[in-house]
Amino acid sequence: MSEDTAAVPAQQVKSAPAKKESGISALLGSPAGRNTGLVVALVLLCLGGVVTAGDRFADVDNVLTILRLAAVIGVVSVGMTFVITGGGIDLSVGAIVALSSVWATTLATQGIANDSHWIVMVFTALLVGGACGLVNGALIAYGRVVAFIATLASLAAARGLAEIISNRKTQIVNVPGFTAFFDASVLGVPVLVVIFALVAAGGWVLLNRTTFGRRTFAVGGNPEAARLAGIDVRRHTVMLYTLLGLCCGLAAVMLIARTTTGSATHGGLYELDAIAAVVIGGTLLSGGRGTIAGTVFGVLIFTTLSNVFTLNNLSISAQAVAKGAIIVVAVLLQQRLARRSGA
Amino acid sequence: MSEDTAAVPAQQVKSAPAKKESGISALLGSPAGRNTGLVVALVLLCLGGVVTAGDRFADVDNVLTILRLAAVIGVVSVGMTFVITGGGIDLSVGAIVALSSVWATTLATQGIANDSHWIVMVFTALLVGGACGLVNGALIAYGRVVAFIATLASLAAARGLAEIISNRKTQIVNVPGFTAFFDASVLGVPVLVVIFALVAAGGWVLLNRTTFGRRTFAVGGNPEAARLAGIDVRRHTVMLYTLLGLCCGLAAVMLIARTTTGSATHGGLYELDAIAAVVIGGTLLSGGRGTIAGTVFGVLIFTTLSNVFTLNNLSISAQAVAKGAIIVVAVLLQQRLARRSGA
Amino acid sequence: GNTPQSQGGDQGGGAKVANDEPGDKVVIGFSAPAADHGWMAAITDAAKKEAGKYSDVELRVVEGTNDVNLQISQVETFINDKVDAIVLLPFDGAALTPVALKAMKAGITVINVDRQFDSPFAARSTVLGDNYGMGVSAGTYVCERLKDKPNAVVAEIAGIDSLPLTQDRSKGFAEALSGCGLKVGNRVAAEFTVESGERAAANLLQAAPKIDALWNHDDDQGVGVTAAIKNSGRSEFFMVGGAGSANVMREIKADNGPHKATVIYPSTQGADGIRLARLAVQNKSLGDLVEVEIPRQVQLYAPVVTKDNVDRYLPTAFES
Amino acid sequence: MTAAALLSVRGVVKRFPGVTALGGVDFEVRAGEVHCLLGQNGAGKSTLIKVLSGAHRPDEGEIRWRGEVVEFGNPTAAMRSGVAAIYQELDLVSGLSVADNVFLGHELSKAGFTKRADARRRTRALLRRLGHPEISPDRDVGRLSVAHQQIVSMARALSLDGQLLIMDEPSAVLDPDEVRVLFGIIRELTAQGVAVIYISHRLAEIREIGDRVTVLKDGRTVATGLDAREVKTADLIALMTGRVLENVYPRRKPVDPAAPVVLQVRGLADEDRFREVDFTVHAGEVVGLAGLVGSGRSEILETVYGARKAAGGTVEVDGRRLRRGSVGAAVRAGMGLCPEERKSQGLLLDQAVYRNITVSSMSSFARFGFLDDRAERARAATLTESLDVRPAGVERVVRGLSGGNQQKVVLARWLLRECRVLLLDEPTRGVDVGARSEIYELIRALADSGVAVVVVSSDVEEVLGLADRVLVVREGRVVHDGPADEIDESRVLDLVMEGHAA
Ligand SMILES: Nc1ncnc2c1ncn2[C@@H]1O[C@H](COP(=O)(O)OP(=O)(O)OP(=O)(O)O)[C@@H](O)[C@H]1O
Ligand SMILES: Nc1ncnc2c1ncn2[C@@H]1O[C@H](COP(=O)(O)OP(=O)(O)OP(=O)(O)O)[C@@H](O)[C@H]1O
Ligand SMILES: O[C@@H]1[C@H](O)[C@H](O)CO[C@H]1O
Ligand SMILES: [Mg+2]
Ligand SMILES: [Mg+2]
Repeated sequence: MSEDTAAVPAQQVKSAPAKKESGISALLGSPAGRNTGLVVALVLLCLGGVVTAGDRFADVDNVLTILRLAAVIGVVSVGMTFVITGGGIDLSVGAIVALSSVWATTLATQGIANDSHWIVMVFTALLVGGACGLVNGALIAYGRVVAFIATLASLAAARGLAEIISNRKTQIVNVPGFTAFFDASVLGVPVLVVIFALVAAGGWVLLNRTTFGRRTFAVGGNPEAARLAGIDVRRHTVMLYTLLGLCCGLAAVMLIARTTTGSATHGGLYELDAIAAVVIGGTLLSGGRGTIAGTVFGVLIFTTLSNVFTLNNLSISAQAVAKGAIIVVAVLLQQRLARRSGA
Repeated sequence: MSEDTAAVPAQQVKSAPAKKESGISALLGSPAGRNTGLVVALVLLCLGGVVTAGDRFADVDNVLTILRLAAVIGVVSVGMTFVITGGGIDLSVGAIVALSSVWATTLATQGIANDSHWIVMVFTALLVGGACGLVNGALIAYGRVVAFIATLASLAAARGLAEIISNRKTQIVNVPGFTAFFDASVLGVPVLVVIFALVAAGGWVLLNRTTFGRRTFAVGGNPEAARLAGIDVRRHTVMLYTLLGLCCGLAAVMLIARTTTGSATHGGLYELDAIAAVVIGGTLLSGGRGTIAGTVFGVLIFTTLSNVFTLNNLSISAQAVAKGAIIVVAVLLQQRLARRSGA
Repeated sequence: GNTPQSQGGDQGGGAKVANDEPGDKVVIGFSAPAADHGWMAAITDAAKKEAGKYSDVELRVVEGTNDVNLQISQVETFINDKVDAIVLLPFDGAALTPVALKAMKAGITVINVDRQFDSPFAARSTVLGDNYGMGVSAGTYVCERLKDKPNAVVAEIAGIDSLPLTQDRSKGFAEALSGCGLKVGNRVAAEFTVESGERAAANLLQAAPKIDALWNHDDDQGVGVTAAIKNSGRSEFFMVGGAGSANVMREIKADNGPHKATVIYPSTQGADGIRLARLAVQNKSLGDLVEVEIPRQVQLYAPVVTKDNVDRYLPTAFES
Repeated sequence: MTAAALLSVRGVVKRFPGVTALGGVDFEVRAGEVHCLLGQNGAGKSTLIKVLSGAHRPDEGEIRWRGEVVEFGNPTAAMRSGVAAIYQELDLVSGLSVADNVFLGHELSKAGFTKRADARRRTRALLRRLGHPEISPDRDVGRLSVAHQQIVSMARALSLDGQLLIMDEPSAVLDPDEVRVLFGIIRELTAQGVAVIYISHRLAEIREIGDRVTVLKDGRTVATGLDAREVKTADLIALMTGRVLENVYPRRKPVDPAAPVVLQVRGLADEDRFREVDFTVHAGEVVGLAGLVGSGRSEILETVYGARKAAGGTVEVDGRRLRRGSVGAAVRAGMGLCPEERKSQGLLLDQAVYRNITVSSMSSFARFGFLDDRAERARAATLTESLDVRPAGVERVVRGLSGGNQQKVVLARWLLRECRVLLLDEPTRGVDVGARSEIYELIRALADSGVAVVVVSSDVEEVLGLADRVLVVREGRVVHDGPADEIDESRVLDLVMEGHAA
């Protein structure tokens, strides 16, 4: 959609055939290279952090703080990468996170969890998230409701439902096993960060190494051609939204762990954050082209930015202005470098 | 983008041969008919209002209230229709409204306005809005930054700037002429509503009766074909965003009049509201297809919805759930009826 | 509390003498929700102003946010940074509790402002507005004025409805009203912003053709509410504000608008938090108290401001 | 260079990243002549056209227009000078009406307002001139058939009143009748002194309408100024391909009458385009569907394939009835379709060649859903090599391939899948002579291996040359079904046109 306008020249570039790669251009064309611009932007940002905040930035604890912050929205963004690559969009992710978090922390759920195992909460969140995704997917694929509108409707409905279930109260978690598990670290790396890493790695494999991923590209790139090639486009679309719903459920679990609460206000504006991370990462909003690595970089750029701002005591409004400028610079950088690499 | 997924079957429909139109289907195919579903949805909504709230709903004052509330977001949505039809998207509209409202109500501007004429405030708002749009357009068309990201950056920057200028205070308007003008009515119709009507009518003419409008469809529908036809796609893109910026400036003026204030918090989430109205109205998010009448219906559906909810004293959470459901129903209705009319 | 606008400078507690003497340097981290409405902006501004008065205070203010995850990471950053104190106005008190506990465990003095944590161990001290009390004050005032009208229509324009504090306010209001046999006939919610106030009020005025009293939770959104009332030409009712902005107080004083009263919800809580943080870190006591430690909790009072007492409150009111 | 040269091109070079599309092109066009451009798929014809019409900037070389060196920086500049082009990939805007498309970029307007009545009137006149008064100027272009879209493109080019009209494979989607009308117009124009550059892979057309011929090979001029009527076909083919081609159509083997029926279609009907369609295809048989554009052949194929919902009738493969309206079921039963519009229906344009080829057989490269990328590429490479897809390289993005090579990629998809039934809709549209005969060989070889093949083509000669049995479709009904060697071209044309002849 949007970028089509700008893409007139970009399309030309895009359509360039891959040349025989040599030396630097081969490097730039590699998976890591395709994201050169993003890597450079992230490195510059980190340099900025080191220069302005020195050790306070380059500290292990600080890096873990950034990663923990990135983890929740990161999991949502990985799921969003699939949906967008498959030619869709989902505005309801934040609301699904909220609803899942609320449902997984009702007194009833917590009671069952305490009587049996905390994993019940996890399953509840995944179930709720997955179900929401399924509804979205079905509305879009079989109901033929435009994705933007269908998920906008879900956004309203899911948040409303979350408020009704929680009675607009923050629900506090009292399931010791749950908190203990998610607060732990594996070899010094917090469990939340480990989960994010696993989701990102799993997402990468799924998108780039499986038939499911390949179909996702096909469905997003040219749904009619995909259909005529024998792909069940509608079923696949439903699967994509369900996958994203599951990611939202998982993100809800992570957010519950981080805040020890479930709340109808959780996940506010996650839709914008996730879409922004995905798009800045290089996934095409029009579908057919997506990169998990880019998304991870996108998430890291945004979270590192917040962190650097936090360390620097900038005026709050100035931060907003700076944020705008930095986003544009990052994209321009990515474009110039990606173009050079012939991507 | 998004709807491509859903469009798989729709495309089928699209490519099906148009049958010889006869009787009812000819009627349904007419400009008014193309929006039958929306009209039906709106009528049903109004019926709902009358049944549940009786005279309080069907009251002239109430209708004018709905229209007045629709006016501000309506003007933004008309502008947004152009940008989306032209294949773009703009997330910064709310922030531009805020910035324009703040700039037009600084002590300095108000001082000049009081010394000369209140129209100064109007020009200031239009200038600021237009300039923001120009920057967006230039970033997208010449900087080749994906529209979603470019305008997301503008969103952050413009709101930050608005906060800096206003020092995050609500700026109250003390320019008697200004308030008097915009508070007035023309033959019982509030000036704000008149402005909205003029903008909608002007927008319709511009989109459907001028070369600018034709080119907007072309640029959004097939930028490469537009380029081959000799259209300067980039310049046109810049004009589209500037036009939307001007609409935002005008909306800011209207909002200043409605609230008697300028504020950095004005226009919150207008981007979602405007895009939703445009898309529910039948404009394709992927560009190339747009309808001003549909947008107007979209805006009216959303504002009538809140009005009916409020008249019924519904809880906010229940409103949200109901809203989600009603949106889906409206879209399904529109689709079934539009499909029948062979659209 | 004081505001940036007030001339008073040093008010409250008579702490000026010993406590204001510069002591050991105190680094304070400050985090609050997004300043998406005037009151919240005033909170941060007041905190900054207050910190500026002390040469021994270094204040670090971070981006206001409504994302609890981001706010948690801001606090984590403060902990990594080993600040001396954190003044925290959490977006959601319960959600920020674990990280506040972590900060306390790390030996950092946490001062909780406005929205309360759900563990007493998560903060050294808490500065609270009285949301429930606000509703009670507003309701009581309405009862007083309408006690002869058993069928009076009372309307309410709430703030962001998903926030627990809004629930508390509405609860207090409803309970106070029931004391005199009244109830809320029409209730809508806005979002603390001028624009949302105008929108909510415009619809509300259509929903209720006749109103006797209207309570609006927040004076920022009140600017919009007033605009809508003016536009509708309605004047059959009186209005009670909330939070206590300077412009509403001026209106009360001039008696030229719908506002006849407002209920204060001090926007100086952040500033008070800064002071308490400094004192706690420097091991000083709260001036006018005999107690040598600063108290666990300071709950601010939610008085009703009317024409009769407005002069007392106007100097400390925030400009919305 | 003669003085009469309207356009002359010297040493034009155009490079794309990794490909030199034009490596030095020289030729000149005189006023009033029809200058034909010939060359294999990927030779650079379309690229040259885009350079001449200002859509691409050349990297090197000189273009003279009426003797003066010019640089057409953009399409508008070229149009202003009097160059009008019909591009190979129809560049129309669907969603806009026919009239809007005709005048896009040079709208009839007054103070910015479109003069819609004038545009409609003039469009109608242009369409009438092109022999298609039935196309309404108000129709959405996106809903027209490809053929009608081609007509609209021509109307658009004519509306520019150029001195040079460039046509990139205009006849590919037209039927013989329409080609005749087109030639009439070309003659009319040249009589007025307008020059035409005409591109086609059909040599017969070149002879009929062309004055002089320029042959491109690998982006270079290999011959120019040849007399279109004198030059020998064999020579042209040799110039283009660098080899000698004996027989375009492969020899038929008689179909074994005992061969099992693979595809059986009974009483197939849809809502309004066709009804009562019955036919059978035996193993090893090639059935050709002839008919006019719009007669319903594509719809029949798509319905057989399950891509459109049938209103009635049955489709059986190897005696098993297929679920209606399910492409998945058809593919699983061993059917494959090469759709008519390869760009919008056939290809994932922004993806690699190999992924386009393996998309319908992914499971054979997958284990527990995990793909063996290397095996995919290897298989795809073998196929593209045997089909001579150029430029080689299975990692290449399909969008950058020339039209003919894109067609081969779609074919390769179904070759890989080893179908029982192959449905081909205009399989050689836009494919050069050399490649076309390769594709014919392939189709024949597939049939010989027991596949049932159905071919739709607007080229009657092709249907007769390739098919064992010919079905003639008229207005949604099969009006003839018989062996190919018992019918000739004029009889087919008669059947096709019946009731149509104006
Ligand atoms: N936009 C582009 N980007 C990269 N390569 C291109 C582009 N356009 C064309 N090419 C390449 O240039 C060469 C010439 O292509 P062109 O389309 O001009 O061939 P053609 O002679 O028109 O072939 P056909 O008969 O199949 O239409 C091909 O190798 C093609 O891959
Ligand atoms: N009278 C007509 N003449 C031409 N085209 C028509 C007519 N009526 C409808 N069409 C359009 O032509 C399209 C092509 O029709 P169809 O595919 O059935 O014909 P075909 O015989 O396959 O011709 P083609 O060779 O163009 O594919 C249809 O999708 C339809 O929209
Ligand atoms: O954010 C809220 C509102 O601004 C209210 O007016 C005062 O209390 C704060 O917590
Ligand atoms: Mg070509
Ligand atoms: Mg066809």
